[in-house]
Amino acid sequence: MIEQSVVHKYLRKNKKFPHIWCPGCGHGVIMGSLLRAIDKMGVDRNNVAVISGIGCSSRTPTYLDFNTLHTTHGRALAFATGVKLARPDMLVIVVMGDGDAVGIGGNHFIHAARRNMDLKVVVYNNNIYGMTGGQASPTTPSGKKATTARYGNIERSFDICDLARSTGANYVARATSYHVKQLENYIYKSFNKKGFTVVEAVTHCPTTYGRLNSLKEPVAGMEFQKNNFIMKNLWDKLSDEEKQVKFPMGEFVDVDKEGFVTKYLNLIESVRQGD
Amino acid sequence: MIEQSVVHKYLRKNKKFPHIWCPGCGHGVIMGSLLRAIDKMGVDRNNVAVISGIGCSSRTPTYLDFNTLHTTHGRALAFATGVKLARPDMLVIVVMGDGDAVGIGGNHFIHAARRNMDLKVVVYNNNIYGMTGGQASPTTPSGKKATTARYGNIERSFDICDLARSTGANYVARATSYHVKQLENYIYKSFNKKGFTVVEAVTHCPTTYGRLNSLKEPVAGMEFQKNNFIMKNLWDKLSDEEKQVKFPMGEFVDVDKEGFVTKYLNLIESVRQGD
Amino acid sequence: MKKKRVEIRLSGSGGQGLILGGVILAEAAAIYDGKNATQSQSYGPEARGGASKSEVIISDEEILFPKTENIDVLLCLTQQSCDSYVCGLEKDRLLVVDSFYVKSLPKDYTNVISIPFTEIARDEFKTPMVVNIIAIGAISEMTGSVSKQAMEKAVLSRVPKGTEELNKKALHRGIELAKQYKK
Amino acid sequence: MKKKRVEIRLSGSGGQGLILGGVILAEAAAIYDGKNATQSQSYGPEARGGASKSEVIISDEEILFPKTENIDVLLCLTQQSCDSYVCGLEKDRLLVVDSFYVKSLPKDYTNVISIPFTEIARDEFKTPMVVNIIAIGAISEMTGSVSKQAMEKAVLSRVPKGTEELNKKALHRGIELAKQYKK
Amino acid sequence: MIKLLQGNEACAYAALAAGVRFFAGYPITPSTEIAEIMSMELPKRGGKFIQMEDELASMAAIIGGSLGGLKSMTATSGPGLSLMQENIGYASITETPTLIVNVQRGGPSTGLPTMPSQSDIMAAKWGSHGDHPIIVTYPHTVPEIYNETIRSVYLSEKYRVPVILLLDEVIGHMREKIEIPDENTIEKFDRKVPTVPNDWFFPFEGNLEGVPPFASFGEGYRYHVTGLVHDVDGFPTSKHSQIERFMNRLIGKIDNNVNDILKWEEYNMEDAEYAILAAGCIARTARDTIKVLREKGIKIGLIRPVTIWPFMEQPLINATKKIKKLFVPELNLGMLSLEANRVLKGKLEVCPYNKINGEIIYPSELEKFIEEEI
Amino acid sequence: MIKLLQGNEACAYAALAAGVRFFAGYPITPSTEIAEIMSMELPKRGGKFIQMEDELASMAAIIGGSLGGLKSMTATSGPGLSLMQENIGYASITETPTLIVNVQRGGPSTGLPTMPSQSDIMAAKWGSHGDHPIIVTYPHTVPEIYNETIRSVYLSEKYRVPVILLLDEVIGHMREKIEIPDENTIEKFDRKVPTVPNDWFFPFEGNLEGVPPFASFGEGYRYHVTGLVHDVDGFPTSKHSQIERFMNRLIGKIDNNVNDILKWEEYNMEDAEYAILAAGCIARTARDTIKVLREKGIKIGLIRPVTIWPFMEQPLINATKKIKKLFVPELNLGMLSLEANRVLKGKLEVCPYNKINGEIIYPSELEKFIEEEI
Amino acid sequence: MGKKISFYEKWCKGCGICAAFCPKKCITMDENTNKPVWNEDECIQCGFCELRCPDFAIVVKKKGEK
Amino acid sequence: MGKKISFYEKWCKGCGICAAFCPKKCITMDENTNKPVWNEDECIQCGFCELRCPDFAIVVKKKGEK
Ligand SMILES: Cc1ncc(C[n+]2csc(CCOP(=O)(O)OP(=O)(O)O)c2C)c(N)n1
Ligand SMILES: Cc1ncc(C[n+]2csc(CCOP(=O)(O)OP(=O)(O)O)c2C)c(N)n1
Ligand code: SF4
Ligand code: SF4
Ligand code: SF4
Ligand code: SF4
Repeated sequence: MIEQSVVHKYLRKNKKFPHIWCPGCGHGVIMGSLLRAIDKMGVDRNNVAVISGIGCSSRTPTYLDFNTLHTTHGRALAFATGVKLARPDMLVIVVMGDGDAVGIGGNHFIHAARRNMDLKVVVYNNNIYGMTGGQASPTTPSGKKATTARYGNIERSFDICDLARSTGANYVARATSYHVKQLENYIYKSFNKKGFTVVEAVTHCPTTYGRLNSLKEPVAGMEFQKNNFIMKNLWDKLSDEEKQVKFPMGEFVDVDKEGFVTKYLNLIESVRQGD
Repeated sequence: MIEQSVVHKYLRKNKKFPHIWCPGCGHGVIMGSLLRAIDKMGVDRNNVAVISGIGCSSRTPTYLDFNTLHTTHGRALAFATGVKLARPDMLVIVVMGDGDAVGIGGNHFIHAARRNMDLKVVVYNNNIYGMTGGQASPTTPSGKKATTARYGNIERSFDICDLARSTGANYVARATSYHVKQLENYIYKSFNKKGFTVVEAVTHCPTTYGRLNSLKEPVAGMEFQKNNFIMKNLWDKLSDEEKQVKFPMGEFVDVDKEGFVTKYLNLIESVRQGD
Repeated sequence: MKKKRVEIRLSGSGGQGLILGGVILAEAAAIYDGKNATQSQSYGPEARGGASKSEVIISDEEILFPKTENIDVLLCLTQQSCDSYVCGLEKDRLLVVDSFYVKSLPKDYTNVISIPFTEIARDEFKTPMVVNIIAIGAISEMTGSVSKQAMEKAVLSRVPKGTEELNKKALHRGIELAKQYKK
Repeated sequence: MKKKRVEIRLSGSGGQGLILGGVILAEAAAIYDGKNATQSQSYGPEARGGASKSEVIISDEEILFPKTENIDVLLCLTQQSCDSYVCGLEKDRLLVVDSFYVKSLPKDYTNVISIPFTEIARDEFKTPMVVNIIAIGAISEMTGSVSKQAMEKAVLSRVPKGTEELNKKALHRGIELAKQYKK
Repeated sequence: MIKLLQGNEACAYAALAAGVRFFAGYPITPSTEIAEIMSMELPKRGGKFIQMEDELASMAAIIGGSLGGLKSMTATSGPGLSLMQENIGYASITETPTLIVNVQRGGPSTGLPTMPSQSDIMAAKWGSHGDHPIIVTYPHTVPEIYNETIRSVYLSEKYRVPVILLLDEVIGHMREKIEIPDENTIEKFDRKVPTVPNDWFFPFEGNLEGVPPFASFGEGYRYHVTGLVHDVDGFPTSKHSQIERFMNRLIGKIDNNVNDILKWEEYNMEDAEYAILAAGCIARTARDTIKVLREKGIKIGLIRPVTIWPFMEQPLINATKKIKKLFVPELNLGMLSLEANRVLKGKLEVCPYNKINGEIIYPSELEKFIEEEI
Repeated sequence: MIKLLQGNEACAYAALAAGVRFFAGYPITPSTEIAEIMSMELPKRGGKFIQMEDELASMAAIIGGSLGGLKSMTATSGPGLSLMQENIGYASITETPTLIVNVQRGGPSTGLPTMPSQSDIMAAKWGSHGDHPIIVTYPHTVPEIYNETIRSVYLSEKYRVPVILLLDEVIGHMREKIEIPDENTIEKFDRKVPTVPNDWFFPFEGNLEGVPPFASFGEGYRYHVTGLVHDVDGFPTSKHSQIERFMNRLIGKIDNNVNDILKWEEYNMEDAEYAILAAGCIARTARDTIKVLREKGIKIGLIRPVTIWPFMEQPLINATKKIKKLFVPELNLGMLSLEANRVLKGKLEVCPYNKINGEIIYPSELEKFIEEEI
Repeated sequence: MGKKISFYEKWCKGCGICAAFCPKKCITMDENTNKPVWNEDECIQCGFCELRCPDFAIVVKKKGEK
Repeated sequence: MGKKISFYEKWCKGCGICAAFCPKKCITMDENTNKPVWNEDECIQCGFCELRCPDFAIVVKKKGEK
């Protein structure tokens, strides 16, 4: 008999597989980590919503047997804000690509963080616009190629974790599709917190970013992660030159400021008591 | 004979005065500082553009005898990006209200900073939406009142300078309409730099923020600034409680990373040389 | 002055409470006198700090066209508002001005009454806050479009707690003034 | 096969170079043979990694309707593409498949040619890269819609520098195959 | 209870009475009062208010709120409406009930923020890209704003469609007498919910009226919602037959139920030889004008759409059967008049009267225009 | 030079040939190739390309670039068009020449991103709130895309108006034979610049055609540009007479110059008894259909708008004088057919044929439809 | 106005800022007109009233200027 | 499949990630099918191939499970 993993429990298996992602695309790996983290939560799946924008990564909800919402490009957090306010008890997970989250969706990102809105964000960061075929995203590293940056990207890139931190998230962490156990662990930890949380899941897009930047083989993308992402405490000790070529991962923020939803529910209480 | 100040030189005096701002509104004070800084630059006024979004503060360009552009709410930086790329030699100044800059316009703000786009930003921060009559803005302090936050604002507020710093501006400073000489000085310094620069000009809106928060008299708003804004180095030494009620001002960032315009002009050079 | 539709324009500067004044007039007519009434006001940045206006239409019939078309009475509490808003008034209609603030009267108007609202508020009531109530008291009486009882109820339901007596007095002082200055 | 309008569909998997193949066919006809030609391809996420197609219309006249309506030849280099795209082909039209990848042939097709493109590329040319060129060589010959000279020019103008000879050979090998397998 | 309320106030209180429990918005003149009232009143009723970072987010948030089970609305004006268009289309294709109040001001762009205009009529219908279903209502008095707000919420929930309630600046900002009904007398209506278990549930399969029952998130129906064209199961499709079935139902929902959705009023049309077609504040001008013209012996009446989209095609044809000329006064360059021309197919002459100077049309000028044209 | 180019490629190269030197955009299927080419080619010509953070910013940036003196464009598709609407209105009211290429895909919302559709025709005209002038062009072959791109840039500069170039996914993504003219043979056109000194200059005072001369920023004319309704001096006004004068000129610019702006083609109309009205890729279907029908002895022709807004009112009336029936096949639920009905006022029957399943209309089905209807 | 101060009365909106923050307290607001009045003898021409006037209604002559 | 590994062949897209990062190098890609093949004897059931497979095509039995 063929075995099932915990992941398979949550897949809309009969309808939607194999999924549309390219061979070796890291998005599937992240989705797996996400599902294992949800499973660990032991919540009723009717009480889980998975919400996304538009992009390859944003196809995630399609495959999952929860309340799923595939919105418009960049706006997932705004939709999710409505869902969460209507259903304060629901675990509202928002998955977005890097372009979706901090490109077109950047304003919703910083405002959701500022409000400390109780949403659990997982950003699938492949440093490029995958779905549309490889244009530069706000996380494409300087100098790297994209179909709209054939001469090498002259823009600087956002550090998604730093943006989340500086605008007020309660929990911020980064892992990669290679570091799959850490990834699952961070996602799980974020689900256990209130307020706005962000896990940046670094991934690889062999088809666009890879093709343009000599990482065409799926394995090469994961090799890169394996060799260049190191834990924050170790990274901090690197020389400045080394810091240019290596990337830190780990947990960057872990605080417990009161989130918008809690504050609003308190407001209702106090208004209704007439004070 | 009635004397003229340097400021009067740049005003569209015959057409547009007195301006529409309320009695005692701090926006006029900031506009004065801005004009003195421009005057000090000694540039040809044909080579200066002043661009704004929508709001009371964004009426500034109307009054000034430069190339002036009053755009749509929140989008001033995007328009200015186009102007600057078309006219790389022009001094392109962008004035915005707090709502305009980091409310609806937040995404353009962080992306212009990320690109280090060569724009000189002055944010008139009155902690409220003045033009529409006093709704909460992303800089309205927690607990303060606004017409959409009658029970006290439950959201946290952005620190505009910190947002500019963390997203990559070359120069970031803050002063108030009371500290008018510092303000002029910071604006002037920002004009002398390349890349993205932000001066946050803290100001007061007696009509809306003031009316709702016991600072109805224009003088009261300026008194507040006088008593509560202190230089960064002194503020740093305060106790944590004191830091809650006092605000730092001064220069927060002063670096010289290469801006987008310089990089693009270099790109043109190198492409044309065929390498 | 007994007409089916009466149009009143109250004008002054931003802080003088004329919007509330208009609302009270309209509520008196609509809620307490059982007539129809509308109230509207000037909006927008241009109004900021400068002249402001509040318009009331009172009618026994349904009010359809929602703007003033033939103003019956114009009240001006400041010179600036008088200069800005007099243009809407036919030369033979009633113009009521504050004698303290409006010094230069518009030309050719044949039916002008100048009343020291501001001074009365200051001298008799010791507060400029009641100038709007005095003024609408006078206007209500002059137009005869709202009953005294209705005005009283409307004022009391709208003014801040603790100021009821003061405002009631101010209302009656206004009504009195109207009689006194009536031509 | 001599028709005014010839419609060719090339199908396979994403990496097999069939879009370029279609472009070369169309350019040969349009630029070097002075005919009219269009080329289009499947787009979109559904195509990702899976079956992909490239369509070429060649005609002596102006090509108006821009899509294929009556496909004359279908090339399938993979089983998946064969399963997906055969539906557009009438039963009596020409179906050309790769004998290595396409094992289960669709039913009722009367005009099927199975050619070992992949194996030839691998064995004779030592690279799977030329499979598309071999294939279009064969197709061009089978349809007779493009001249050999035009095909050669088109191939040479499109393939990467340094691979000209290799690809020219592959083209000719394809043309030869067509003759060999012609029914 | 008799009150004197602004149109904007009436709209907010009516929404609360209709059961709206979620408001997300961004301030803009001349609609802001609606948000301000909702921010005060919603928490008292356990509802939620949030001021979003912009109008795109506001529209997105109310779709989320609605999917979460709350009757949801936003309020804006021209520039905000333009910004909401993408997500209005999303509400259309995902069939998420939402109410968008648009208090019109002068356009284009920032235009004339404090002046009346009726120039968003076309944008309300056609603004979002692609064919999409939408209902637009347009009341003309403060009491009618109250009723139409309730009806708009109702239509939106019944047909699972975004409804745009168009208001005029003039009426939004005018205080007028209104008798507010007891909240208990207001008809309660709730979403039709599925009656089958999760496994049998096809979330986008229409009922007889073409409308699928609505399962809110969190109620045990774990289905998929997407802005891609989808099949009855909610999943994206690229099959032509499924696309066609879906689009036909989506649009058919409105087209096949026009009789239920349409609302209009006729005044003095019984014996009329001439007619005016007018909506919103201009219908008020028209009625005053008609009074005067009738006194002069001119037999003229008014046809006033209350549901403005879908357009009252058949009712207009019927009402104008004996009419010689149709006058269409509007605060725009001709929008209703385009529709009238299209629908009436030359059967009678359509005379537009367009005013775009920031002022409403006076009865006297309309009277003069009509007299000259007759 | 003869080439085989995709429609999107032809558009990009034509824009470069027309002198476009600034492109700001945001990727979206099926328009992205245009941005990709511009990012490669502009720096070679000293021009500037920037990928903005979204479509709102893209539209804003090209307005800025245009005011700065560069011919400027963007390219997008449905969802992006919706997001651009606010700033398209801004370009209209500030009279800033800009070219917006919209490669249509299936809507509403995310819809059918890779399938053809013609459902943005109405959104292109009415999408932005408020009355606003706009020109929309709609080519149907790759060579025509080349020419119409150049003409669109020209119209936009001449009339100081945003021009939307509508493309069909099918043609945007199809390679077709095109003879590219030598860049030197392409007519050069430059903005009309003011000829008076700064002090005398009224930046928004129209010339004979109603169009003001255009001073780019930095050329010594320090004037004010605003999205508020403004007077000839560029400053906001709330005077009704000034508002009216401004709006009339703004719209009149287009209305009074339709003859110059309109472009359409007639095929086989000389002896036609029946006609097809079709645009873009469907005009190609129609021509193939006409061939077949004519062979069968049916006298039928085609009327094809190239300028689609303003609509070809008079030309359509003229062309259909002897026509018995007008067939209007479209990849939407009826947009051109609404216009035809409005314009023709019942003078002849308009038969729409609408297809919305993500496929283009085949000649065979159109043939069948027409034969049944005749 | 006097030797030290030029005052554009028409532009002044009477906010009182000039008076409140004059380091020498030499400006008073006229009760009736609600406009500032200078005691020029006390004025040290520091310029702050000019810099802080939101309505550009004040010009302070530079010291030494006539 | 064998005792330790369940493999959903239809879902596998042949990316090779499982093979590349197996700590025991006990997975090889079949040249013809481009699908992984396990040397189950070497497999220590660490589960990484399951965790990293982007297509959910692998289930590694827990140690001790049968
Ligand atoms: C308003 C709008 N603009 C543009 C697009 C086109 N678009 C679809 S996905 C995408 C980018 C996806 O990139 P990212 O979010 O990084 O996700 P990935 O595909 O890389 O996983 C874009 C630009 C769109 N759908 N809507
Ligand atoms: C798209 C859009 N949304 C809303 C508005 C309405 N609006 C005009 S100004 C403004 C806020 C102004 O606040 P701020 O930017 O802080 O400037 P201030 O008026 O306080 O100087 C708003 C919401 C608008 N003009 N356009
Ligand atoms: S294009 Fe890139 S991100 Fe998208 S599915 Fe393929 S590999 Fe993944
Ligand atoms: S409302 Fe506030 S910000 Fe606006 S002009 Fe008045 S005081 Fe200044
Ligand atoms: S600061 Fe300026 S506006 Fe204010 S009172 Fe003084 S002079 Fe007048
Ligand atoms: S210049 Fe200085 S001292 Fe003189 S009045 Fe002004 S603030 Fe006072």
